[in-house]
This record gives sequence, C-alpha cells and structure tokens, in this order.
Amino acid sequence: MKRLFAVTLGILTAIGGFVDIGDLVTNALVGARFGMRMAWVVVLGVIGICLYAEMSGRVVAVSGRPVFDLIRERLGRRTGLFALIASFLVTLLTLIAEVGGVALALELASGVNYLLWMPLAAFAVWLVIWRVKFSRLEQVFGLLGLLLVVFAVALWKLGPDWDSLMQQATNPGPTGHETWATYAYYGIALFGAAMTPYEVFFFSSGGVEEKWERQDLITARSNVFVGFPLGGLLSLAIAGCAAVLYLPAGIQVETLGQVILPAAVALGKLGLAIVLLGVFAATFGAALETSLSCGYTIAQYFGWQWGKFVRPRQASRFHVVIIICLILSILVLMTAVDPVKVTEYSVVFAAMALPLTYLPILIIANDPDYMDDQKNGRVLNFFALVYLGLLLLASIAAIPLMILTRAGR
Amino acid sequence: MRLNDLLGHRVVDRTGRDIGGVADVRLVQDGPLQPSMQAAFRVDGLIVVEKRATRLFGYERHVGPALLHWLVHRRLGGVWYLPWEDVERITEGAVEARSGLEDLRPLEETPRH
Amino acid sequence: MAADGRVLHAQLHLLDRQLIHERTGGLLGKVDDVELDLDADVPVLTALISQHELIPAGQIVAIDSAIKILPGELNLTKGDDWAEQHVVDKIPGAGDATE
Amino acid sequence: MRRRFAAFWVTIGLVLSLAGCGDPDQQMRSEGARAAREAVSGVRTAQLVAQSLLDGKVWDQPATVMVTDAEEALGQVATTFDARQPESAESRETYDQYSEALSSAADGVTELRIALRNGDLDAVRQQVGQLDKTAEQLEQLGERAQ
Repeated sequence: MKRLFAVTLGILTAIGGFVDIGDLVTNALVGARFGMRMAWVVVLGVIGICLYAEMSGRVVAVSGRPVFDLIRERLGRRTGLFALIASFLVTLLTLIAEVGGVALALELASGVNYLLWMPLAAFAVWLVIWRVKFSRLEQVFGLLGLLLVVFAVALWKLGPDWDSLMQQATNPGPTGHETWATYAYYGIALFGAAMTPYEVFFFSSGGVEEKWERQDLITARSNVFVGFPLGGLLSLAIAGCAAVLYLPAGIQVETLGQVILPAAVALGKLGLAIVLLGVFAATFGAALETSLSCGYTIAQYFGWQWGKFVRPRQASRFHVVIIICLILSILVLMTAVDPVKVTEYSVVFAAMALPLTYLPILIIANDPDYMDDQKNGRVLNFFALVYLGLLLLASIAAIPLMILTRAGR
Repeated sequence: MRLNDLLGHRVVDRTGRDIGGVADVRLVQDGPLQPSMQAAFRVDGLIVVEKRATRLFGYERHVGPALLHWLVHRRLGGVWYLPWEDVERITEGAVEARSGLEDLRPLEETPRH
Repeated sequence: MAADGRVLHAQLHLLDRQLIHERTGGLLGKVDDVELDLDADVPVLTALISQHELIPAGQIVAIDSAIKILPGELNLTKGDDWAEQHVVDKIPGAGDATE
Repeated sequence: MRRRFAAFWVTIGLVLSLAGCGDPDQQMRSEGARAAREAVSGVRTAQLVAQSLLDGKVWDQPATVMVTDAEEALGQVATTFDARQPESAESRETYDQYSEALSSAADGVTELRIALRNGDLDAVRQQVGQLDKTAEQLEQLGERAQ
C-alpha cells in the first residue's frame, strides 16, 4: 500500500514536473503558428526523454552514480570539461528563463512589473533550496504543477473541431506564410524543450538524493513511463489551445500572457486563477530543478560533495555555485531582456547540447561492470541509437537554421 | 611514473617499427600483500591501439551496442595487448617492446577476470 | 591467489572516478592521476592522485562504481572548507538539516 | 569535408542575398505584409483580452498587463517598419499605406489600454468593435504579399 502510494505520488510529481517555461512557451508558440502539425515532435521528444531518463534512472539505482559523474568518467577530463561547459551554460540559460517565468506569472497576477518580482522570485528559490527537504520540494511543486491540467479542460471547453485537429496532426508540414525552414527550426526547438538536458541531470541526481536502490527501479520506471507521457499530453493540450484560439485569428505567441489566455477564455476567472497558480508552480519548480542542476553538474564533474541529503555546510561549494547562478540570473534579467525570448533561445541551445549529455548515458547503460544483469537490451539499444542519430542531426542543424530563419521569424 | 604521462606513449617493436600508442594499463590484483592486508595491483601489461586515440570509452572490451562498438574500433584500428614481460624499457615518450608486432595478441583474447 | 586476482584497467576503472570516504560516505574529489612504480621487481600501483594529494594504495578500501578510501591525514576537502568558512557558514541555517 | 562546408556557406550566402535584393517595390510590399501580419497578432490579442474582460472572464490586472504587452509589440512593429527607406515613387506609396495602417493599429490599442486603466468599460467596448475593423484591414494588407 505504501509502495503504491509512493509510485502514484511519483507519477503525479513527474507529470507536474515535466512542463516548464520552455514547454509552455514553445508549445503555445508552435500551436499558434502551425496548429497541431508539430504534435509528432512532442511525441518523438517524449519517447526520447523516456528512453534516456529510464537508462539514467537504472544506472543510478544499480550503481549509485548520477549522470555527470559518468560523463566525466567516460569522456575524460578534457572532453568532459567541454560537455560540462555546454550543459552548464544551457542549464543556466534555462534557469534564467524559469526565474523570468516565475516573475512574469506574478506580474500577470498582480499587475506589478516583473522586474520588481524577479529578485524576490530568485531569493525564494534559494530559500527553498536552503531550507526545504528534497522530497518535499519535489512533491509540492510537482503536485501544484498538475494544475496545468486546466489546459486540457480548457481545450475541451473551447469545443474545437477535433477532426480538423486530427487532420493537422496527421499532416505535418508548414502552412500559410510559414516555410519549411521555420518549421524545422521550431521542430528542433520543441524537441529541445521536451528533451532538455537538465531533466536527466535532475532525475538522476534526485535518484541519489532519495537513495534509490534496485528495488526502487519500479518507482523510477513508473515515473518515466507513465509520468512523462502524461506530461507530454499536457504539452499537447497547451499547443491545442493555441491552435484552436490563435491559429485562425493570426495571433503569434510572444508573451506568457498569451500562453495562459486560452484558459481564461474557456473557463473564466476560475480557469485564469488555476492556470496562473499552475504556471507559477511549474516555473518555480523548474527554477528549483535547474538551479540544483547547475550545482549538480559542476560538483559532480569535480567530485565535490553535493546534494540536499547533507547539511548545507557539508556541501558548501555546491551551495555557493547555486547562489552564484541565482545572482547571475538576476543580473541577466535586470538588463530587461525578454524572458520569453530567453526561453526560445534556451530550448534551441538545449537541442545543441543533447548528444554530449546522452551519449555517455548510453555507453554506461551498456557497461556490464556497472550494470551487471541490468544493462540495456538489444531493442532498447536500437531505439537509443536511432535517437542518438536524431539528436546529432538536431544539434548540427540548429545553428544553420537559426541563421537561415533569423531565429524563427 | 604517472599514468597520464604513460598514456599516449608510442610503442615500437623489436625491429623499431611503430605499432601504436599506449591506451591503458592492465592491472591484476595479485601483487605483494600491502599493510592493509590487501594484495597490491600488479601492472600486468599495456593495452596498445594502432591509431592515436587514448580514450576508448571502455570499448576495447566487448561491450556496448554493435554500431557504437564498430565506430569506436574503426577509429582505433587494431587493439593489442603487450604483456609486461615483453616490455624492454620505457623511455621519454616511447615504450620499446621485446617482441614483434606478429607476436602480439589482440586484447579480446586476454581473460577479463 | 596467483593468476586469478581481480583485473582492472587503470584508465577505464580508476582515472576520473569518484573518491568516497569509506566511513562517512562523503565525496572527496576525483582521481586525477595514478602513480605506478614501474621500476620495482613487481611493478605495482602505488598511489592515486587527487588535487595534488597522494593517496597511497594502502588507503584504498574498495574499487567499485566509486573508489572508497580512508583519507587519514590527507586533506581532500580544502575547497569545501574554504567555501564553508568564508561564505556558507555566514548564512543562517547552514548547519541545520532541511525540513 | 572542407569542400562540403564551403558549399554549405555558399548556399546560405545565396539564400541571404536572394532575400536581400530584388525589386525594391516588391520588397517593400513583402516587408509591409509581414509587418501587417505581425500587427494583426497584437491587435487580435488586445481585442481578445478586452472581450474576455467585458465577459467577466479575466480580472483587471492580467488584462492590463496583456494589453500593455500587445501595445508594446505593436509599437515595435510600427517603428521597425517606419525605419525602412522607400527607394521609388511606387514603393513610397506602398510605404505610406502600410505605415499608416500600422500606426493607426498601434493608436487603437493605446486607446484601449487607456480606457482599460481608467476602468472606462464603455470606451473599452467601443474600442473592441473598432479593433475588429482594424484587424480585418490589416489582414487584407497582410495577404498582399508572401
């Protein structure tokens, strides 16, 4: 019974935790521009993150080592350092976007400018990391993030022509004034948003924080195989709302307000209140995850003590890194750079850094010295390799497409 | 000697022919007993790869998806095992072998445990 | 014992691996290098090197997915100690467990 | 390998220069149409927000924030387009036509924001009707070129 509860809780947390500012913005943006014609990318991304998150969860449960330990070990000091810099910068960029997202959600709720909320948001993130237990932090924000289910209700309430949505979903390709280049560019962005590297850093380090062992594999797998796909459905609902409301009206999503507006249009003030709370929880939760991930990657590369399973003074460098990252994100946002734009770039850069993160996971998940009887099977390896190819393709194509489309214009 | 210095040393056989670079050192825990009552790790031999590549990702062994395995091995060329008895001496930047290339065994044939 | 001892590849199994305190489980850094005595009658591994500190082979307790050691007199957490003294300890609640 | 890279950059260069040159009037029309489509987005957003407010579906603060965002976006679209340089009489005509439509759209949303902040619901209602017409006009302009 207790086990069942833990599994359910894990799944719910995974659903709520799956969606972050990158998913919110990118899905709404893509829904408004292409309708459901890019739904297949979300499906592709969710399958990919499931494959690799399961591998990293299994590695943690069997060997007790989180992902970045392995990246350094298998890639060596030099290539590992390169991977560290790339992953760290992408995670930091994502953190900046998440803190901006929290501030924007607060601005929408209160009408007070987000620049005033932002230092407060960053401070609150730090305070929670400093004081609150890992499992509690995960549960509270994961469960609150579940409120984003309101997008699914809103989509249903908007009473769309389901046939035409299905029609769009089964006919991939650009429409109207869009070109194949912008279609491909946003495809990569959406893929990057679904497979963001910090998700596996956080997932695997979280496994160590919660002291996973072999018997916890069930929890890890159910989180991944049930929680993530349901989180992916939330993403599709967000895109669906934008497709129904914005695509015919010619509205392009450029602000967080436009992301949440469909919930208000469909469900009124109650819907608006729920979606605001959901967005706040999702971005705040993701801000916690990304700032922890900044600390995890650096500490795990250098072998420093890390984690919330020890008191802050025992993992002092880890906490210093987190504090510095939060200060950096305040400074960057202070320049009044648009957090939504930061988000759009962060998901594309995430797509570029993907192969470096996922290759070492695949290598270790096949290593009998680590995995004993739990190493990858042939079918899994086949799909993992297909994805590795896709990741490489996305990573190589990202910059040329960014130049060619002038970042998706 | 430090491992990082040894890795990447060129290996030349008895005729002076360059046969590859040092990629790893094989240790066997059957050396003299240490104060901690454990056997020391004895240097058993060197793993030599034909082409210059010091990172093997552990792929010099039979692990991993066949495709990755094949890719890595294509980059490495032949992977040989040079037992310590066959090492004549180690100089600045090079290891001189007592045997010839034709005497070397592929790494796959050495027992794993 | 003879020829059936455990087999390790120095670079693959030792280099860049995590060092752990055998008793406390604290994380003590990475193996940056390995010291080999190649001139002895029986050439052996003599020490691991981390952050310029030499960890004699006798202090290695177990080699697994991480390497457990007995640090003894070695100071492998200088950086952590510095950050603790100069930054973290000045913030209230640094020594408290989280709730 | 290097040759393949060179071919890649040459292609990019070609595409960029193709986009950059061509008939100045054609180019003006295509830039104008693009700006008009971007403006539609802002106008329709503001309209949707204001209508939701009238329907009691959003409260004041979020509505004001969203309309202000739309106003800023529109202002930017208008300024960017206005900075273009018409090089012929014909393109001057196109320029004036689009420029006027864009600034009147921006003005309309500004009016809406003012009414909204003052809590003048009648004025908001009036502006919503007005914005619908503006948006339709911009939609037509936006379809005149790719």
